[in-house]
Amino acid sequence: MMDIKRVISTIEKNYIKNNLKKGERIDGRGLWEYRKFKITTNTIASAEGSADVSLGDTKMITGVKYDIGEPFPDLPNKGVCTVMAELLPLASPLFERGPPDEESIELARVVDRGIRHADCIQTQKLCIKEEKAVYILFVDMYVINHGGNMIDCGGVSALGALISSRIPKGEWTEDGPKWTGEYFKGKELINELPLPITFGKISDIIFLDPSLPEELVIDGRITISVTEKEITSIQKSGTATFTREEIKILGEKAFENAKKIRKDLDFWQYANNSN
Amino acid sequence: MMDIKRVISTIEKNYIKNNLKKGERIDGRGLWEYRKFKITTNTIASAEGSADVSLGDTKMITGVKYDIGEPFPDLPNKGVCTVMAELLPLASPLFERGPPDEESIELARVVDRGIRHADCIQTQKLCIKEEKAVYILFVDMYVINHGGNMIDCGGVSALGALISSRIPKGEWTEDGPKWTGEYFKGKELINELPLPITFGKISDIIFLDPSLPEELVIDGRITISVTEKEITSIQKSGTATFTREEIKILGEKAFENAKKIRKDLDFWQYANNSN
Amino acid sequence: MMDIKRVISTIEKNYIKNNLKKGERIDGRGLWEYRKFKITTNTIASAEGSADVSLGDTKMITGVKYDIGEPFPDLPNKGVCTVMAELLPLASPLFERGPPDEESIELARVVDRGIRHADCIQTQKLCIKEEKAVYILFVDMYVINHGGNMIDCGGVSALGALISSRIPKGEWTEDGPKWTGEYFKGKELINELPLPITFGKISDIIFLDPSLPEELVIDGRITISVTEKEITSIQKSGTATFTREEIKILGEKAFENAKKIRKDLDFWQYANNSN
Amino acid sequence: MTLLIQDEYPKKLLREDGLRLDGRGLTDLRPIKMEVDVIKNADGSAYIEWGNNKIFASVYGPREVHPHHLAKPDRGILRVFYRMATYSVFERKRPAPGRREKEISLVISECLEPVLFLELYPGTSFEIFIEVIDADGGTRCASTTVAALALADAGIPMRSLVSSCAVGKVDGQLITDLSGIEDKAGDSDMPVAMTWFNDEISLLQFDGKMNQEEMDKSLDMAKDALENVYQMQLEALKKKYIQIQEGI
Amino acid sequence: MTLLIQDEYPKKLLREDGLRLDGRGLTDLRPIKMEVDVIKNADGSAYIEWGNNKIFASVYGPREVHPHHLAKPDRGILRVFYRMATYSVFERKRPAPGRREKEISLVISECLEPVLFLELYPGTSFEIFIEVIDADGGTRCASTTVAALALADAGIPMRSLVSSCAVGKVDGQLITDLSGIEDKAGDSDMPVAMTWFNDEISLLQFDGKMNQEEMDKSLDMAKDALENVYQMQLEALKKKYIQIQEGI
Amino acid sequence: MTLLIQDEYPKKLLREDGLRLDGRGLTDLRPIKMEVDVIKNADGSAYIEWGNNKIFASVYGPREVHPHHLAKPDRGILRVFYRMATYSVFERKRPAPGRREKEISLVISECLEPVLFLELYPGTSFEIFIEVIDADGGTRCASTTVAALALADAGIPMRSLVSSCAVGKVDGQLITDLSGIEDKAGDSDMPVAMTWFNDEISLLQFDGKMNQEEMDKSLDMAKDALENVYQMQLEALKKKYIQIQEGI
Repeated sequence: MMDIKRVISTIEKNYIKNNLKKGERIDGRGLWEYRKFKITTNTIASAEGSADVSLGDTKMITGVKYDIGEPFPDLPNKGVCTVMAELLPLASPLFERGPPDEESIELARVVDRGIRHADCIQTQKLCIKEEKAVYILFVDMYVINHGGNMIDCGGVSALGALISSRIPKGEWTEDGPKWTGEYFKGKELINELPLPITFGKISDIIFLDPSLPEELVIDGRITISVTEKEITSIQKSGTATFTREEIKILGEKAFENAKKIRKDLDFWQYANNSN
Repeated sequence: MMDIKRVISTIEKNYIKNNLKKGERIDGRGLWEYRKFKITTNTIASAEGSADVSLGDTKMITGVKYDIGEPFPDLPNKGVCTVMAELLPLASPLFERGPPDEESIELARVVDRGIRHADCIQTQKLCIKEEKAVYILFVDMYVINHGGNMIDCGGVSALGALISSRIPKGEWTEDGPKWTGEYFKGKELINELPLPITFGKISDIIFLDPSLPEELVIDGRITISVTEKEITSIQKSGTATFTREEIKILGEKAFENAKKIRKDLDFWQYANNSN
Repeated sequence: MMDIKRVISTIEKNYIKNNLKKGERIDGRGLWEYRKFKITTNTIASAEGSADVSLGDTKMITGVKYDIGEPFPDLPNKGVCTVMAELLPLASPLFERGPPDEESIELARVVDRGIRHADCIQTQKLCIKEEKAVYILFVDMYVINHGGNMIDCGGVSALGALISSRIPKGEWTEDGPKWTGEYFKGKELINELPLPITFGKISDIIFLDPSLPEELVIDGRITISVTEKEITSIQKSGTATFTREEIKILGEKAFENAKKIRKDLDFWQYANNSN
Repeated sequence: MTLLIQDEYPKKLLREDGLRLDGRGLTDLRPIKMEVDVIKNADGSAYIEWGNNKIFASVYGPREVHPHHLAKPDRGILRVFYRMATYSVFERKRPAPGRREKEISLVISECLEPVLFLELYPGTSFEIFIEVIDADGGTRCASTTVAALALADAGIPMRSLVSSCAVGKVDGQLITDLSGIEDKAGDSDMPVAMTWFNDEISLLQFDGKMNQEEMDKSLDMAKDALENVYQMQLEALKKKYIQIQEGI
Repeated sequence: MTLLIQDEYPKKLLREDGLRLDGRGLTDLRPIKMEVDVIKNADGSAYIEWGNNKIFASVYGPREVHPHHLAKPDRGILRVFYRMATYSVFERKRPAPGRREKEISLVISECLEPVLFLELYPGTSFEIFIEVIDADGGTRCASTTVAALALADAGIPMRSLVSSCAVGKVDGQLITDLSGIEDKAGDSDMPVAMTWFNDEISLLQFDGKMNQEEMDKSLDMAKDALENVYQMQLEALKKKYIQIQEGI
Repeated sequence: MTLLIQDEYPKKLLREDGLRLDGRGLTDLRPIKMEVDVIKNADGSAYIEWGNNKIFASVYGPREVHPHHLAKPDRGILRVFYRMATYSVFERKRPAPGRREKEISLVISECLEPVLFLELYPGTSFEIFIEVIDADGGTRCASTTVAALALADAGIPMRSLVSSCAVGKVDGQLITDLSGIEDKAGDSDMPVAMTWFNDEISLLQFDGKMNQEEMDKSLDMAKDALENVYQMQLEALKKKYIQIQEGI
């Protein structure tokens, strides 16, 4: 969130800032208005599950792959799910080549934490043999176009890819894990649908779902991941500070918006029913 | 092939270019004339096989080492041969320290592909126990002086090092692989002798075996690796383009030159017959 | 020892140099005078052993951790001890972030070699099961403030951390190594107490225990590690050269000072006697 | 540990009826779909589906060279970054770019450079980013093809388009446009690209075994396939300009 | 191979008498000791012991930015490097900084920046180096707290101090200042920091599960704890200035 | 997995007749061959065979420093890059330079620098590249010796040559010029180098166990060996100039 601020002109920035401070957004949205999601699943033949998700101009393609490995010693009967993000230089002149930078690490981590702490995935189902063999699920997010609020888009794309996935079922034999011929379906693995909801802040104005130009001028943002009833993670970033009252209100707004998105997208329709 | 073009002066470059375009080479060779190879094998006591090869001013020392490892799952009874090249900064002011650059990767890959696709090595002999233990042969090429056309020099040095090698023979026991007390000899492992033959192109002039000054001015080059009867790999590099007719003619030239080199060098004389 | 020379002003450097050449040191010490050590052990709860050691303004905190691994094939019944050093950028404006530089590698290596070649550690006691499982001890030194002569400070801190350590005792079972419920104590593992003694040289003046300002102006230094009766390692660094006579005298000086330090610090008092 | 299901290849790649496993004749191309202007932030972009391959390409430039020392005082530079998504292949690829990706990047760059007028852009760079999100054989050819489209979409002056396709040999027969299985289990693979302004070959690689006669025939088959690919590229560009004219 | 002894966690984190395993009440802080001016070479430094956590922080700056291209013409930059010693945790940490360390560095940096007047230092940088030499839960809060002290010790103008502490939930109960065991085996962890010049929250992270009501209550508990931490920071600074005045 | 044949060392390194395993007396050097001007592209170069060690060295400079920030305004810099070929040792070495290679590079650099007049070459660098293609104990001494020759071959002004040789202890006896086996299985190893312009020691490392008396004796033995090495270096240089004069 630092160097990229240079990309749009100072005049443009001031225009966006001044309007925001008056409560007006350059794309005409109200402060508490969310952009539309578009989602298609199972677009990648090589992946076990996948989702192609757009939120306004932001476009992300997420795939699920798996491997079999040893469990962590302290969780001998639980599989593992890891989330990775790549901000492809394809997607924006702001993204540079090279190893993952702070922004992509943050994207992956916030989505990961939302999922992990919501008990989103029934990791005990991802065990083939206690202490010996568990599944490692890789949820890898690739940003194809950056139009702002990658985190919320990432959260939806991760869920879409997981729900649409289909993973070979293994059983333990003397020679190690073997395929039973059947598959797990994503919907059998998913407990809860945690959704990250992100707010931007500039001076004392707070607003929902920042677009890219807005992200370039804000002081900071806060993401609150929620399931139907509980907050499962919070991440504040940038140099904005918040009052306790603001945090409380944003919690309520997060529940409200997540409920609406959950209803609009109707995630379970993307379950992969093929055998 | 980019930055190194700066090393010789513009005047010198233009001189080489203009002469080439007239069909004249600065070292007096004809367009289709190859430099002489010199080869000595088994010069490195620590290596299982080795060859010290010169082609004009280009000098390369290649060694063969081995390790025992697990086979690839899809080739459970086949050993592996990998080729690596280092363009030592010792060898030229054009070479820089650091991880392998594009040119050394290309050198290794072209030599490797020529070998791999010619079934040069009988990889099934390099299996100690199916699915458990196979040989990994390392063919490592070090450029000691760079005088142009490293690829062809590398191809000859890899063959020389392999043919002169002597590898401890292993058998499978309950405790893993053990030495039988005997050795494989390189000649028992080699099927075919693929040789890379490289051509340079500048404007519409094509010529054989470019020297270093020529490499610094050409538009591109093409390497055609051939066994006695078959083409086993082609690699075009640089921005030169070729007509289909040119490619066909160069194929014939490659067979013709490889035949001559094979006869001149008489590779099998380098077989290591010591026990 | 190169770029850091720029940090103090030329005037200051010349002052230190000229005084040294007259046999006078800026901190008032005589040429053969050593600074005081301060040592506290077992300060780190998470470490198996630890020592917080100061030598003048130099402060280092060293911890011992362990892991279980396979032994080296040529030493099937011996554990391994590795020494690492980090010159934290916290500790001096001269230290930079990033992978270990020459100076930290040298610090670790010289301390390591002093220990290794003195048979300081009874590595055969660090074997759980021949060929299968041995201890790997990690002695990790962190420089908290750099006041010169890190090597001697490191030598003392490594011994302090090792002597104060307490390592779970393992036994071999069918399922691999298991804890017996008991501990090794550092003092049972230590044979000898090798101490590195470092001298600086500028022009033809040699002196003991260089401080940081002195290190910034000297031509080179030499470290001689000694046990009670034997020299166990020597490391000359920098561009100073020494006569054979000087080396002989410095050997004697090293024995003399190490004896004094050994007596002053009385290392065995730091043995960890808790169960 | 290994994956539960192995990535196995059939013994035979031609069916009894002489057709290929996916029903194609020996010289048939797989279904190909191309579209330009698909990534809003890019100066030019394109997307291709070629059989099961799915690939995005975007172009940025001419712009300042970063890092500076790569800039050339007398001409612009072209840099291509070909990458594969971790999930684009059977066994998850490691995220960091491997040697193969760097090598293919270089090959594509050298193949496209002849059609650009880099001498008109001293001190600047053009970057082409290619992301393979689903891979099934022939990604370097499909990538070259879609990258050329993205360059055209960016409005960068070009001597001509570049088209690319592989030919090869399976079960002793020469075929056009190898699928993933044919590439891995077959005998030979030869990616070819042509620069149409001079009708010459600007990408040529080969691995396998062919005699001189087979090589000659392969080059002829490649020429035929490339002409088809070229027409599809022109169509994709035309569609965009029609849309612009129609004000959609 | 694994270590001989496993790092195991108890099933229950609250005792029958309602107190925590280490005897603390639900809202009690662990023992905390702070000291400033502990690293002679640094422009400012501080040391904290917070329960079993032991952490050094040192500050260098304003100084030239290295590498240069990170410098900003219109303001100074703040960079925080949070690191853990290999021996600071149960299982030896690898020496190279991991993603977690980079992430915490960023979080601390963003949390401290609001109190600095970076606009007064164009083209320069402040670096804060934090070294955790012993860790037992809550290192990011303790690090933020000690880093703020080191900044003050360096005499760098600040709008206010920053204080930090975690709140969380174990066995269904909200608690203050989680220990290592409570952090790993508990349900929720929420580090909070406040910038006292505006009484606002400048660090807020949360992982676990809380409903809205618990969240509100947690924020109130955090406020109480932070006020205590703040007083201790002021004490540590006072002690140094008394020592200076007394000429010690 | 391990190699089939283990790299094993004998129990005793001295034979019943008091000679060493390779038949040498205690203070004998191994056979040594040196040659200068062996790498055409280099400004200066040399090759040494010392027992089974085979080592090339080449020198480039004075030339522009790359990267620039290493340049010193008041003097030239010397950089040495000592590397071992993967196949130069019993068990294949990894291709990337390891810590040991960096450490030896530094040691050789510090040992050669005293004979150069770097103050005459402000802002430039000299690079010495050393490649060990076959190793059998004592590579750092042989490398120092051959690097000094390459510097002389490059015509770079020097205060004197530098010669290097190891002494050590096996089976309780002091010996000169340890072979690979003697180095690995012996008790002590001490590489020494001398700068002849001042007759002083410019490289000195020691690992093992020696009492003060043994150390003194070792230094005397080193001096004798170094004088022999020095004569051979002079011979190698002389041979080249004779060839030049004879117009060969």
